[in-house]
Amino acid sequence: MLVAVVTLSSMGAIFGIVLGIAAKKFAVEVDPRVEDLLKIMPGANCGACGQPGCAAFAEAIVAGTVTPDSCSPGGASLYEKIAAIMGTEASAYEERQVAQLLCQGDNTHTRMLYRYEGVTDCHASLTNFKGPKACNFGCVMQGSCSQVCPFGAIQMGANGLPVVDYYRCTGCNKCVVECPLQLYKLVGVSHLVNVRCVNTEKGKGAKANCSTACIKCKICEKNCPEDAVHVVVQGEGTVALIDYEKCTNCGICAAKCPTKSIDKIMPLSEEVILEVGETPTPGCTHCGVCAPQ
Amino acid sequence: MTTSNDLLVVTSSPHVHSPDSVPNAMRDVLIALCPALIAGLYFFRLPALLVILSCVASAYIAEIVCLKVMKKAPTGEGSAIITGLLLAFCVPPHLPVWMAALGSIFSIVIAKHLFGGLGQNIFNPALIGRAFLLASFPVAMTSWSRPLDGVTTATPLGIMKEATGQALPSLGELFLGSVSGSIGETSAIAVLLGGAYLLYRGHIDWRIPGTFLGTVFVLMAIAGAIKGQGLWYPFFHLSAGGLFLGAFFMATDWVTSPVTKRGRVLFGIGCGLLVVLIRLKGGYPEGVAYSILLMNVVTPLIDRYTRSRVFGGVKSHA
Amino acid sequence: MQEYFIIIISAVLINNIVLSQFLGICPFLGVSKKLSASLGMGGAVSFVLVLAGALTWAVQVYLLNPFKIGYLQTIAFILIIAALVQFVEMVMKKYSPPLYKALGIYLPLITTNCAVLGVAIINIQKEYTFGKVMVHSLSHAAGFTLALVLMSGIRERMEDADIPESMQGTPIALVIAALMSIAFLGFSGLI
Amino acid sequence: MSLINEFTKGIIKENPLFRLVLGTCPSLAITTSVENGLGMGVAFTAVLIASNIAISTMRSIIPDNVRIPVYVVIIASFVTMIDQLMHAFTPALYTALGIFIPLIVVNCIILGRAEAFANKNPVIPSIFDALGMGVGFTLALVLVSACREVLGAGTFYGIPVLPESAPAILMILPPGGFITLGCLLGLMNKLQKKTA
Amino acid sequence: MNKATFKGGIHLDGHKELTSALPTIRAHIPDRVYIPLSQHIGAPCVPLVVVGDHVKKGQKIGVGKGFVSAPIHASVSGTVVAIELMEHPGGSFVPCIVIENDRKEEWADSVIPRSDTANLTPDELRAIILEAGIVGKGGATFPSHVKYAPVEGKIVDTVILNGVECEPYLTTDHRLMLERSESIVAGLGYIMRSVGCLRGIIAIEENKMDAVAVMEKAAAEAENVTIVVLKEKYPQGSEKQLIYACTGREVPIGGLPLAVGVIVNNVGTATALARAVELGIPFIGRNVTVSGPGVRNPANYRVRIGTLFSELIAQSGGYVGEVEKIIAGGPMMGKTVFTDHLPVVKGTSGIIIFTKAECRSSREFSCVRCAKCIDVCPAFLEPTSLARLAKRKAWEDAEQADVMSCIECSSCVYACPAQIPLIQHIRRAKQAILAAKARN
Repeated sequence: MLVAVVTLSSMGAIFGIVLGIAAKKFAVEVDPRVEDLLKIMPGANCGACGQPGCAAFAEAIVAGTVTPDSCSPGGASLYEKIAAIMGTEASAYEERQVAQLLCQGDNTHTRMLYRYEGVTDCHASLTNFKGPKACNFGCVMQGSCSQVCPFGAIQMGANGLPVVDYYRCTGCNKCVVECPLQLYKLVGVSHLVNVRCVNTEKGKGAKANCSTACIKCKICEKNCPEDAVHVVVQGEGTVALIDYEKCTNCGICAAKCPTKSIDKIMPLSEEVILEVGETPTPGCTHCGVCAPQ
Repeated sequence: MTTSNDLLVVTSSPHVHSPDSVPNAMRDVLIALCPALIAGLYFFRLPALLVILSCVASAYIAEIVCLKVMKKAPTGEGSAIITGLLLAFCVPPHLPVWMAALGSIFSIVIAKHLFGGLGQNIFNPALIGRAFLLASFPVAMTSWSRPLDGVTTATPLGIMKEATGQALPSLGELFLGSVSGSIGETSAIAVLLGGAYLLYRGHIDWRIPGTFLGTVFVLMAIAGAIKGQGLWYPFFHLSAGGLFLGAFFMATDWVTSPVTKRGRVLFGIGCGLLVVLIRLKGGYPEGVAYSILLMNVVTPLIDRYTRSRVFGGVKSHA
Repeated sequence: MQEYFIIIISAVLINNIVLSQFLGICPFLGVSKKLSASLGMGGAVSFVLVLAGALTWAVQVYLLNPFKIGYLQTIAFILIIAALVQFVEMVMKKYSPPLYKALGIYLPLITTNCAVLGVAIINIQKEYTFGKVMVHSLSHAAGFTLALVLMSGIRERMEDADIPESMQGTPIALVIAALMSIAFLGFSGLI
Repeated sequence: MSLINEFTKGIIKENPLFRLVLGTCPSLAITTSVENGLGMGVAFTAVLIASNIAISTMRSIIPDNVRIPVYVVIIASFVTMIDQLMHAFTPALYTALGIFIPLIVVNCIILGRAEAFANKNPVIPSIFDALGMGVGFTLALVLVSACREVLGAGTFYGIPVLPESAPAILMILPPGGFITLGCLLGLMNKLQKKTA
Repeated sequence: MNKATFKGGIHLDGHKELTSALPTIRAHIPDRVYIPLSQHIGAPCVPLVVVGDHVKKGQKIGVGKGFVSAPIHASVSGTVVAIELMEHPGGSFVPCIVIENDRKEEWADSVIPRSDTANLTPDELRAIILEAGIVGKGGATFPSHVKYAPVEGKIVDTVILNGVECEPYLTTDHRLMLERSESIVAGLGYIMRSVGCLRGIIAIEENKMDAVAVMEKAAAEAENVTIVVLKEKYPQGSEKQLIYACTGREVPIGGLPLAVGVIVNNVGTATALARAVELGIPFIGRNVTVSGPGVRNPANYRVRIGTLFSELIAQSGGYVGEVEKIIAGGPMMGKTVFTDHLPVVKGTSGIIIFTKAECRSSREFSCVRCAKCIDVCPAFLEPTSLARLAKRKAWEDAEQADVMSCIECSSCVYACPAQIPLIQHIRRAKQAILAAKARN
């Protein structure tokens, strides 16, 4: 008995001393906050924050090179947790953003030039006469956005266009970066009225190729009670654009738009509205915009 | 201008294609297996027929069920039939039919479809099926019978390994296939005919069977010389057991063998070495199946380290 | 000489520590996704394994046996291994940060890697001499590294494979291990 | 309410083998028969409960920076006891499980529970946690070994259930362990997706 | 006889018998020509004319900015009626100068025949070549004067004229060698003189032995010019593979032929060059094969640049059967276009019409690792691995695996039994890598 106790405790003592010395000798400083941060990260490694991954994001927060609110998937709740670890006050968190496709020209609206056969990749498709559609500004419908979406929020719809599930979209920006025609824009969920066409051609040309193109008729401009929508110069032409600072979501422009290129939508579906208040839904930041007034 | 549709087709080049296709290649493999099939049926009669039918049918059904369960479009290229047939070729003719079916299902489900189906498996499915059966039912899988009359007897390699005192069959018998053994492997000439057809059609690379058989021949010749046996010894090892079948039909499996030419040479040599090792030193009289499976394990690494240099690049790239 | 040879063949091929003894499965499944990482892990485990083999043998022969406290084996061995791993971790963190970063979370796992403790116990069970202990530990380490490297080669190829969703990750890795293990059955009876 | 919760989470939601994929080594090695699986599970559960109790009681006095070595020593002590007990009372099982009894020490589940639960919770919840995890692991072991024993030996807990020629010996060989666990894990994933 | 060649490549069904025996005929001169401002690699031209201007045949109507560019010329005399965006056979939309033909065929003042050709210095030759808007006729349309410009530290010792024409259906170069052999040899002489090298090689594939005989006769007089007969194999005409076959030299990865002291030109370029030097006529016409199962009377035409595809097809008797694809160029590397309302440009070597029967179903299997793509790849790449990486968007890994060395010959896709569009995946990877480089 005694032997056992002595043996074990002396072994323990020896190892303890050796390790103690080693710990001093080989000490490497690591900020414990990095590890704490890493534990609360969503772990999607989506890169929305601009860092190579969640671990890098955590390091960058501690280093102070990024702001803690850069993580779109984590949203406001993560921001508060980060702030708690970093010891900073949580400031007003920005409104939740979702990606919106700025084209409604599906294969029932837009004239096609040819039948495309080959890999389903928008960049590849574009090398052939800027895609199979007569409109050179619109979506080429090969679904590169859907392939890069880490949250499965973009699915290819029946009429060829990708459909964003605003409920799942976290605003991570991947589709915005991927789309070769820059057809995605992150829109705050409170902005219900959007111009969903980027065709800058003259009205006649645009109309000939697509029945839901912006034809620069300026009817929206004339009817807007807030002077919030204008046909502005963009690239080599013009296109309608809404000033969200002034827009009140009245939807008059969308109702008057002859080609329905301005669209008034509810970003989050009815079911979501009903669920708010009971159980929080993923992605819901309780911004309240969707809830009935 | 009249077109088949309102619009012309725009695609990427090229606009002409070789007549080769996966289904065609599979059909050619089936044709190449026919001589061995006929030989097997001739020597082992009804039991062989039952085993073959059971293997092929269960492989085919398993394939269809797998595709259905995984919600994939039916491929219809017939690789499952080949897997079933090859498995039947390397089991004893008197194997209980349900065992044959089980092996076949194991091949298709575990070795092929769990890995994603056609073209993505790491191991040769038929050989996995055989190894599974051998490990699971060692008695049934090593009960051999003489061709035509069905009397129980050991295989030529078994006789040699266990030194049971039975007379070894002559080289001529081995060549024709009138010896005991698995259904499709006894007749060297039939298998060689099929192999020659595949080589002629360009579906297999000579490097794998060439180096495989060459390695076995050379090492067995040396071993024979040490043992004081004559030149018949390497020839005996070449034509006994499933060496030809393995070398021409299983080691050359596109999916599970290396894609580079140098890699194929290494693969063949590796297979040959392992066969010799297992036959001379190992616990089994026959080692073709295991040697190929072991080289299947190494194939990804071989591919990785035998990449050829790029045109205009420095000599060695690895 | 022959005896050593038998130990080597047996440990590396026939009774491969991972594929037939089921020791060290966690790192085998965890660190086999990339070839480079698997080489590093194999190296780290080998290092600890051999060192631990030597130390535990010494403790057993010079400490536990003379005092007849063999029942303390488990405690003593795990202590030695834990201390050793921590020591290696500290050294690595200091002198090879990239390696530390790559193996990071798996280094503590070596402590609870049953391969290390398992081999140490087998060493004693088989009553090997010091020379044999070293050869035995080394060949098991080699067997572990071999299995890990082969596995990672295969898993790199599986990266593009269209594996059924519920089989992705660990399940398919286990199936690959099963098929590798079937292939390794071919070595049985060798020696 | 919460104690039951601590207990049940280990069985399904956080099943150590099927959900967390911990403790794979023994669940592959000794699951050749239901008896072995059960024995291992019971031994494992005993160690887990004991160590959880010990660590939970001592959690305030263990210095944080040496906690892991301390855990290891505590666990190792209990393992040694179990080892001795089994050696004395169930010699057949002891031989069958062999090296994997001392290897309970390095089972990640026990250390994991110590670190993740016992270290932070009072004794009673820790017992339930350990019980839940232990039962969950035992059930998992029994499930794996049942599959392997029935398919590989044709028996269930030693009772023949299949005709004599039927069992596929491979299933009780090493590859059978990998295949069974792999397929069961895949199945669990599928079931979980369906329920989720 | 063991003929020189390269490693890899494929054997194709040539289908050249459709047009190879038919003498080249003059295409009808159209009422309107459409001359794209971009007909070469490099920055597009800016127009020198405005709508309403009268232009003469051979008059320079557009000039390039920057060094790598070539001017364009009016191919008929007449009035500029529009400058508008139009489909280009290269698969894009390019502004075109539309000229209404006045049928007077008046030559511009700048077109003057030269008599003192023997005394021209390399610099003078290059100036003539630049003025004439000569670009490579093989399809890449690289401005020739740029190719011949001396580069510090590089000595050109060999000029290879490419008469291989390994693409199926196309026979323009074959006919050219039979009909214009003297002009080719003369052109080769000017090229050699402008780069100051001594060795000239005319490379011809073994399926054109009649052309070999004619060229050998024509070149008998010329010093240091040899005819090399090459094995019939695709892509024998690809620059790097051709150099290897003729000289045994390998152009390094990412390098130009200049790196191994070689310049390669199409035989057609040599004739255009000879015309420019001797007659002062700029690049306003070229030979085009109109062939394929979808056209009634396949033929070779001498065509003015800017003639619409539809007019050539009409002259060939129109379409036959269900037309599915119109290919600008050969069927291996040519691009499909979606209309026949687009002009012949300097790089258009052929117009191939395919009907439904020639277009196989695009049923794609998963890769079965048969390695046929690897066996045929003349750049010794692993197309299947590259495509896999591209599918996964692992651009950096793809770059590591030398995806940029792909010459896009499409041999791999031709050989692939699983019908995987490998080349499209590879192109996508190259595109992404270049885009990433441009960003940094």
